[in-house]
Amino acid sequence: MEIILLLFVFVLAAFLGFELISKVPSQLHTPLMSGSNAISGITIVGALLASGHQDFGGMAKWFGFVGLILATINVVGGYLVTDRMLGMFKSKK
Amino acid sequence: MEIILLLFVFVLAAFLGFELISKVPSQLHTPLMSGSNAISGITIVGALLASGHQDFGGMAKWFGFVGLILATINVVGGYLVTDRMLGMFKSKK
Amino acid sequence: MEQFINISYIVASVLFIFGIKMLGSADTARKGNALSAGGMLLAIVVTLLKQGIVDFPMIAIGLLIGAVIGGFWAKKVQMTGMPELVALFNGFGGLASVMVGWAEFQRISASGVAGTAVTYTAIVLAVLIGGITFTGSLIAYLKLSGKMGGKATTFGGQKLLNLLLFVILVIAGIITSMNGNYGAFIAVLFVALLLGVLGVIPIGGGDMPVVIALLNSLSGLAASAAGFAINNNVLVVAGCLVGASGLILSTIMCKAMNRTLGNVLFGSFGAAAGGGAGAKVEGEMKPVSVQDAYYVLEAAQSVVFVPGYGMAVAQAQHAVKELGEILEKNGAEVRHAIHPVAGRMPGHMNVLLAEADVPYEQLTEMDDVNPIMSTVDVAIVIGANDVVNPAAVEDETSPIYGMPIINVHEAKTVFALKRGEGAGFSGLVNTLFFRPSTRMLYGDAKETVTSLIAEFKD
Amino acid sequence: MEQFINISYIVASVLFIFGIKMLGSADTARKGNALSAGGMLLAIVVTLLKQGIVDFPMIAIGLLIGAVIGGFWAKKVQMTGMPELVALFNGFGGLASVMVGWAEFQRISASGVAGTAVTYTAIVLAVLIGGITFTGSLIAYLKLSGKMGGKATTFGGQKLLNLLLFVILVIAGIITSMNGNYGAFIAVLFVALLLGVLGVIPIGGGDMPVVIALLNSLSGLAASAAGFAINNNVLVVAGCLVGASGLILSTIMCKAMNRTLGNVLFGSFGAAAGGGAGAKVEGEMKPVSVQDAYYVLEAAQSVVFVPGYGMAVAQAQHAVKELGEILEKNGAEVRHAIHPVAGRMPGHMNVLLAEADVPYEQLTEMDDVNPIMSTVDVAIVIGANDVVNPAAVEDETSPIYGMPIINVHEAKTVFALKRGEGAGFSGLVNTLFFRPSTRMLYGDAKETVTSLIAEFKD
Amino acid sequence: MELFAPLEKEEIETRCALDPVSAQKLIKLGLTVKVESGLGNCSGYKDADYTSVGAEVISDRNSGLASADIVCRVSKPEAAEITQLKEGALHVSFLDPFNEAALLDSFVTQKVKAVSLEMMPRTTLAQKMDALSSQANLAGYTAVSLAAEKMLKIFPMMMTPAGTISPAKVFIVGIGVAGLQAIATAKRLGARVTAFDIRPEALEQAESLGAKALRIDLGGETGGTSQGYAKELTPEQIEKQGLEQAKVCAQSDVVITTAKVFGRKSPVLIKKDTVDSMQRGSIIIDLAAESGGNVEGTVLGEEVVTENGVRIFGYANMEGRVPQVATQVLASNFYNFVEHFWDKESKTLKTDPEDEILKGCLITDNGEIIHERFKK
Amino acid sequence: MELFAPLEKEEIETRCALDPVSAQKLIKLGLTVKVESGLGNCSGYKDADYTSVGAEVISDRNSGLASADIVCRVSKPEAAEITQLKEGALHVSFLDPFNEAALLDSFVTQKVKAVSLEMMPRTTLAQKMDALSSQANLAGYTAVSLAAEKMLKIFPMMMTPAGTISPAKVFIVGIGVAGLQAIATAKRLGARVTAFDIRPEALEQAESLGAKALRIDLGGETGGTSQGYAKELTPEQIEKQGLEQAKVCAQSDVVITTAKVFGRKSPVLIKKDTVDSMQRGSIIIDLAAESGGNVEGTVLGEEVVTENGVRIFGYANMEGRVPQVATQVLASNFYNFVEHFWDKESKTLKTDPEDEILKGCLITDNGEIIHERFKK
Ligand SMILES: NC(=O)c1ccc[n+]([C@@H]2O[C@H](COP(=O)([O-])OP(=O)(O)OC[C@H]3O[C@@H](n4cnc5c(N)ncnc54)[C@H](OP(=O)(O)O)[C@@H]3O)[C@@H](O)[C@H]2O)c1
Ligand SMILES: NC(=O)c1ccc[n+]([C@@H]2O[C@H](COP(=O)([O-])OP(=O)(O)OC[C@H]3O[C@@H](n4cnc5c(N)ncnc54)[C@H](OP(=O)(O)O)[C@@H]3O)[C@@H](O)[C@H]2O)c1
Ligand SMILES: NC(=O)c1ccc[n+]([C@@H]2O[C@H](COP(=O)([O-])OP(=O)(O)OC[C@H]3O[C@@H](n4cnc5c(N)ncnc54)[C@H](O)[C@@H]3O)[C@@H](O)[C@H]2O)c1
Ligand SMILES: NC(=O)c1ccc[n+]([C@@H]2O[C@H](COP(=O)([O-])OP(=O)(O)OC[C@H]3O[C@@H](n4cnc5c(N)ncnc54)[C@H](O)[C@@H]3O)[C@@H](O)[C@H]2O)c1
Repeated sequence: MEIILLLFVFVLAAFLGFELISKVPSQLHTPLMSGSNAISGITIVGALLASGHQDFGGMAKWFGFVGLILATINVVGGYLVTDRMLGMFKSKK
Repeated sequence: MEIILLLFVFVLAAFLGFELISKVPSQLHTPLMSGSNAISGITIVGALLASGHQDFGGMAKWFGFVGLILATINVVGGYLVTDRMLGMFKSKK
Repeated sequence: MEQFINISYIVASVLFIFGIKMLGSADTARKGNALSAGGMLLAIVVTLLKQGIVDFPMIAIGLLIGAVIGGFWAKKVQMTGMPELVALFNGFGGLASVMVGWAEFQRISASGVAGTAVTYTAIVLAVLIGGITFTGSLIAYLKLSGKMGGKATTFGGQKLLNLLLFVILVIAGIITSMNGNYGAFIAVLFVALLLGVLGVIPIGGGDMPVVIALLNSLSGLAASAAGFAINNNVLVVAGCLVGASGLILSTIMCKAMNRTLGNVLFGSFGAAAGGGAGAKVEGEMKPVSVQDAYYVLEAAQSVVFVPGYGMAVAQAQHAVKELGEILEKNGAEVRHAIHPVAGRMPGHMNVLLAEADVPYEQLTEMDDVNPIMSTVDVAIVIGANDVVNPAAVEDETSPIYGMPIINVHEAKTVFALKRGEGAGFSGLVNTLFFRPSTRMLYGDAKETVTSLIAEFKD
Repeated sequence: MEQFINISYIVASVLFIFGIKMLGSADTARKGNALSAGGMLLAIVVTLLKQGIVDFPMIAIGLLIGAVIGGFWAKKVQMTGMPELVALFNGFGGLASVMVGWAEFQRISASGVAGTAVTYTAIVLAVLIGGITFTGSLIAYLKLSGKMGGKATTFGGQKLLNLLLFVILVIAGIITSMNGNYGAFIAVLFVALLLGVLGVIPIGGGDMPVVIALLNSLSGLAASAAGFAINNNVLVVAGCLVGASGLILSTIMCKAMNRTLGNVLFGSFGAAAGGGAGAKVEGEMKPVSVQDAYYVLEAAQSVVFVPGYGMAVAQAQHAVKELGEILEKNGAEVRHAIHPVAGRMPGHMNVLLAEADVPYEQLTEMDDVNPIMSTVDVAIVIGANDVVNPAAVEDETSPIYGMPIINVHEAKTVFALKRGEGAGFSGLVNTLFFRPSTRMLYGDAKETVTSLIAEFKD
Repeated sequence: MELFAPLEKEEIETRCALDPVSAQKLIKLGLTVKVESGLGNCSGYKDADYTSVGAEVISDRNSGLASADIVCRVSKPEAAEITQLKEGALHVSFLDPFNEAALLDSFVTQKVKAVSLEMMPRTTLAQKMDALSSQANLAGYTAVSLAAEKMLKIFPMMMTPAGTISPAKVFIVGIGVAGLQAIATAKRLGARVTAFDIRPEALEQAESLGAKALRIDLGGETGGTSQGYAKELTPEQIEKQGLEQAKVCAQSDVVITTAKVFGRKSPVLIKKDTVDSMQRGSIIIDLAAESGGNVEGTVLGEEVVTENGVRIFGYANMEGRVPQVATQVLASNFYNFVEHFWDKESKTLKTDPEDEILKGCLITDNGEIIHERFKK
Repeated sequence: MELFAPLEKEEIETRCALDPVSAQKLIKLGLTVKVESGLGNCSGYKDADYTSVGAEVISDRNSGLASADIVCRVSKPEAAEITQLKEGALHVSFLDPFNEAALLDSFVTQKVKAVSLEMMPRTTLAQKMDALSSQANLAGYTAVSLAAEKMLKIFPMMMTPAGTISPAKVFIVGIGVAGLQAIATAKRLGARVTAFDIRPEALEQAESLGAKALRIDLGGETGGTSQGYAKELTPEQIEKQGLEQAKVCAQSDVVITTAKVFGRKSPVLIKKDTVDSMQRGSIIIDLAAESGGNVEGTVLGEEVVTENGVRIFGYANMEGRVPQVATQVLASNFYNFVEHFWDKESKTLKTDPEDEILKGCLITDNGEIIHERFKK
């Protein structure tokens, strides 16, 4: 049942994702890409669990650790870069 | 956990519902209202369970039965009326 | 099997999503309705496959009765009677949710094991919202079908009564949620039914479509609550979709009437309170957003443009002509009413409108347009001021008293496009802008008209 | 606590939803990004509250290292280097998903209790998609930063290799899903990494932005898959949102380049296959939808309108003028190039464009516009035919050979607006319409231009 | 009440005071309308057109003048004819009151109420009776159509197989009613139009018709009076203005001047050296010719060709070149005037001397000059 | 090579064959350009303008004619002058070849290559040299500007305080190049325009300029020849057409006719009774006057006022009313012609008689008539 509900959530999120983006001005293509790239760093939550949870040990923990570093780079770097882009975009206007 | 996922589903559905309707031409206001009224007859699924499920007995079953009749009227009548409206709308154009 | 049923529920929900989306546009609406009906059928059929469903005869009888009644009414009803029938159907949907909630409540009570607070809360919500929907829809039905006076009905002490009921509701709701007390539950149901009646009675018949849309949204929410009560995802999703989209729809419908939702629902209370005092107040200049103006224009059947010097300053003539074309395509009758002294030279407006290629047939003289002005849905005043100043016909002390004007103040709605509080050539205050039927669209006329056009083009 | 965490996840997801929506419009983009960052922070913080999270030092170190590296790069990078940095970040995100999947796989293996097929499948998907994302993004990064040749690279047998890898992948994937075989798992990982390289190498540098958008969508899906693997709803939702919106975004970006996604991804294969044969083929008239034309125009820096008799017939001049204004506002340089014999009388176009109030400054003579034609992004031919017929300069046997024309065929993209296959006054076939850079917008010119305007106004 | 419209006597006058449509409307109001035979000859109407709507066509001018309660005419009367009027009668026409003191005295002597069309207040309410506006409007139009007909070139731009014909450059000086209509007409024909006026709001008005406004900083005080007429400029201001204008003139194919200053001789805005700097074949239309001209070298009623081939047209009565419409709108002004003061019950004119409009335009009454500006 | 443009001798001719701009372009091409003194007088150019671009201004017409390899002029030459031309020289002008057989013979005798501008093929390629088009275009414009100037009313609609002035109704018969430009100009000025032609595609073209097309079902075969000229109609067709047109005429303020049938006398489209049914003061401009006129009662070169007050203008050389642009585009046609056949290397004209354009317009060569239609 839980997996079904997750699937439900997945389907609804997919529709929502499609509906959210309709017409993006071309100057925003790159920032939007970059901004949603940062969101895709949500896998950091998984990495947190894997690296810090008691259930995980040995190799698994280290995989999680590597994952955590990578995901953090993605998240932190991603948001900052996007913000910089958008900042320039604004001042250009 | 299950209730949380249901809540999640609820929230996503709410967003989706908001996003789906943006600008409806005024001639379609009534059909749209009527059409989504028919969908709200989905409670028929609940009524089906209540009136036909072994868990339900006594009074509950009868409540379910009444609910079933009402919901069926809503669903069947709702879809048909909407279709009739839309039919006229088209031929008028 | 359970997996299969649930996946089918997902499919059904997807069909509902497409259905609603497609219902929103004229080309696809009918197909959208069919899709959503398909989703419903799917949901019903797979539910029957559920483990534990045993009493098929009962189900068959219920379905049959419902289908016959619903089908018969749907076929029989006249075009004009459709809205009230929808109200009735909607009421039944609400009552069905009440019944589902009640049945679940009964089941739990009968099982002897107390339910969780969450389940009880969900049941309370289902019964509450469903109950309001039921009686509210019934009243709407009665008002629309003329079986009950269409006028807004108010009575003294109504506010107090509402407050009282609200208190009872909260207390009974909390008690039910805590321990499933039957008495409290019945109290909730009772109050809900009463609230539905009291909520809709004060609303006038003209506003019923909005009320039905709102009640429809509520019946969706009731179904969603029932879904929480019996832990059924398709109920939650479909109900919530209807709830959200119905809310948006009622907002849109309000805008098309140049009203707010709050104004529709509680307007008559205000009226009752402020009534009696008939003194002519100055009022204020009420701005309106381009989007709200769009909703009004979109629903208008006849539109009159009244251009003035401001249109020339803004060089808005091409945009005006285009907006006129769009309105015509949208089914409205469009006129351009030219006042003889509009602009700064004789024939100023003619030059501009000819440049924009507005057909001579659409140019209407003041004397021809004034008699029909009260039948006009929207008059759009584009940078005109003196030539639509009602002081010329109403205020004997005005320096322009006696000059014939274009009587836009008689139109149902007036949109006045100006940049700010600027006066016209003669420097007079124009009371038109302060009237209740007038809304200001501030900004350069060309930009305003262009954004209106943008609104029309999605 | 678990409840609280999960509700926070819902809140975080809502923030992501708002964030993505707001990123799509210029006014709100920056705030949207901040919102979504807030959501991310929330998700991270509440995760730390989870029962069972014990190794805080490890987490702290990981977060610190990541934050320092990410922050440093983000601050340091030049404006021009941003796209490649995004590619790199995206690759890391993909690899992180691989790691999460791998860790979960390890955990299950170590726990001794075999996982369910669903979990294994989710892990396989996370590793597969994450792996492709990682190496694919890396290649994109290398290409963009010039550390690797930007050109599309193909080699013989590539197709065969891809096929082989695909077969291995399916087999290994199925084995892993069935029983969690470690070897098969590693095979999946390995193939995924290889596929990422092979998939991106054949794509030219100019198409990289689209590829990154697509890889970004994939990394979202990888996160979503990881969410299924570890049963975490925020991963599922956020990942899926990114997956879906990224897909739409890459489609939009393709349209802005007048390409399809398939053409971008697999174009070079076709080129490799069909290469060599340099024969000049006649081609065909390729229609384009108004929407796709919009995406190209929206991104254009310089636009030339070439009106002809068809514009006059359609009376499209007002619409053309308006489209010109919109394009100018959008940042493009707009010209109207008038051929001396366009229309049916001397000065035909002048009358119409003057009526529509196109400023004289924008009217360009043929001799002035031809030299810059090759720098023009889009030439919009509005019901002109003979005056843009390249036969006049290329085909000595043509009856109009020797007549100077407006050389629109040199522009990067040509949109030709016509009702159908009709010839011009001279009745000649026009090869312009068959050229690869030309797209036909069929229909009455006024209607076509009006719909283009509508596209611009959302 | 009896209203009489006599034949216009001035040779150049092609307009007349009444067209059949307005005559009919006056009759509906309750007036008796008499017109002198041949009234509409120059503006396209025959006597029969008047009789068919119920007006009386009479040949005896004197009896008409003597019996009328209201006399409407275009140009000012001869002094001799005033003496023929009934005491207490109303006489409406252009009067040129600043220059015709003697005429005013005749009205006083005869105890006739004299209304000067020139003095109609320029308020929104009075606009329907404002003959200066209605005529200036047509003058602006005819100025352009005359220029188009006389020019060696054409107005619109044409990109043709035989080369590009560039649009005519037109310069309008003075953006009153006539100037605005000239702008509009020249723009319609496709010219590039530049316009100048000393009143800043007039520049905005020119722009509202698509012209380019020439903005010259004249320094000091400029602008219109409360009545909407232009103030007179200082010599320095005129100097500076001339300089800037000369630049524009030199490039223009057509220059149209419309600047009158009310009650005075019109200012000379275009000096001889400016005219000499203009191109061969270019055209100047001086709409202020009747009040002295805005251009040095203008000769009233004539076309002057300068040495370097510039042609200056100082034609009088430009609106009279389209006499049919000029008469139509003028007659409409007369009708609106009568209608405004008409008392339905008594079927007479209610001429309250406190009325804002009458205060502006009624010069004599009851045997004295009652208008503030002409009181002695 | 030497090119000579002699003075136009016909009194009415205000245009000339060369303006300074085209003269300069010809010189750049490598020709020696001579013009007769006073050439540009009527079209706004002085001799000095020509010399300043490098052309030679000569007073001796005879020597100019005798030494020129190319002679360009507007109107057809006198027979006497042809004998002065060099053998093998090229003579380009309007020739009226259908009516001037004697002239053609003179060219044959003198062994001069005569190009008739009238016979320029109406193909897309030849359009830049098509003088009929470039001139008809201006004739259409001047027809409207003449009408505007002569009319008692105005063209545009004006809703004014003094009543609404309705827009002029204009009817254009014959929608060739001149008709189209007349439509465009009248529309610009704000008139309501109706237009008629026997060729259906011309009706679409009229609509493309915003006119209302009068669609009359004439029955039988109508339409244009392959060259774009109109076919002659049967008497019945003309009858029917007249009937429908009469209805429109009766309501029109201005009627402009442009229907010529190539090489023949123009058809009479507006009969006397139609003219009589028109309103007093309305105006007819007959652009076909030179070839006989489309209107019964047209007198070439004159204004005729009918009994009921309709004014028919049969002026010749209408394009000559805007001589400066007319000369500009005509000279450009000459230049384009020379440039098209110019051989840069040899600096001579390459006149391949198989060329499609020459086949159309070259009448005589090598001492014989080579044009199909004029061969004996
Ligand atoms: N027709 C004639 O021959 C003639 C000649 C001279 C005078 N007049 C007089 O002019 C007046 C004409 O009346 P009317 O109603 O046409 O004009 P008006 O009374 O002068 O009013 C014009 C209005 O347009 C607004 N406006 C100005 N620029 C604008 C822009 N860019 N966008 C939007 N609104 C703009 C101004 O308000 P904001 O400043 O708030 O925007 C103003 O209220 C009459 O009083 C008439 O007597 C007429
Ligand atoms: N300028 C002059 O003085 C003059 C005079 C006479 C002749 N000509 C000749 O006319 C030609 C002018 O060239 P041009 O390029 O302007 O025009 P063109 O070559 O005649 O082509 C016009 C094109 O417009 C299209 N069209 C017609 N109606 C349309 C509508 N409502 N919407 C969209 N498209 C429409 C037609 O194709 P579909 O039918 O497929 O829509 C046709 O291909 C030259 O050959 C020139 O020689 C010129
Ligand atoms: N209230 C009304 O309804 C109404 C009616 C008619 C006119 N008006 C207004 O009255 C004003 C005058 O109109 P008019 O046409 O009778 O004016 P006018 O004939 O007196 O003068 C013509 C124009 O010449 C300008 N001028 C004067 N001296 C000048 C100089 N030295 N250089 C340049 N320009 C100079 C004036 O400013 C005026 O605009 C206008 O603003 C008009 O809008 C108002
Ligand atoms: N190929 C080119 O580039 C080119 C150049 C110039 C003209 N043309 C075409 O040549 C055609 C003729 O042009 P033109 O102006 O020289 O024509 P024209 O002067 O010979 O005739 C004028 C018009 O009168 C019409 N007409 C003739 N008899 C009529 C009748 N009885 N009733 C009504 N109308 C009648 C003709 O159809 C024509 O449209 C046009 O279609 C024009 O577009 C083509």
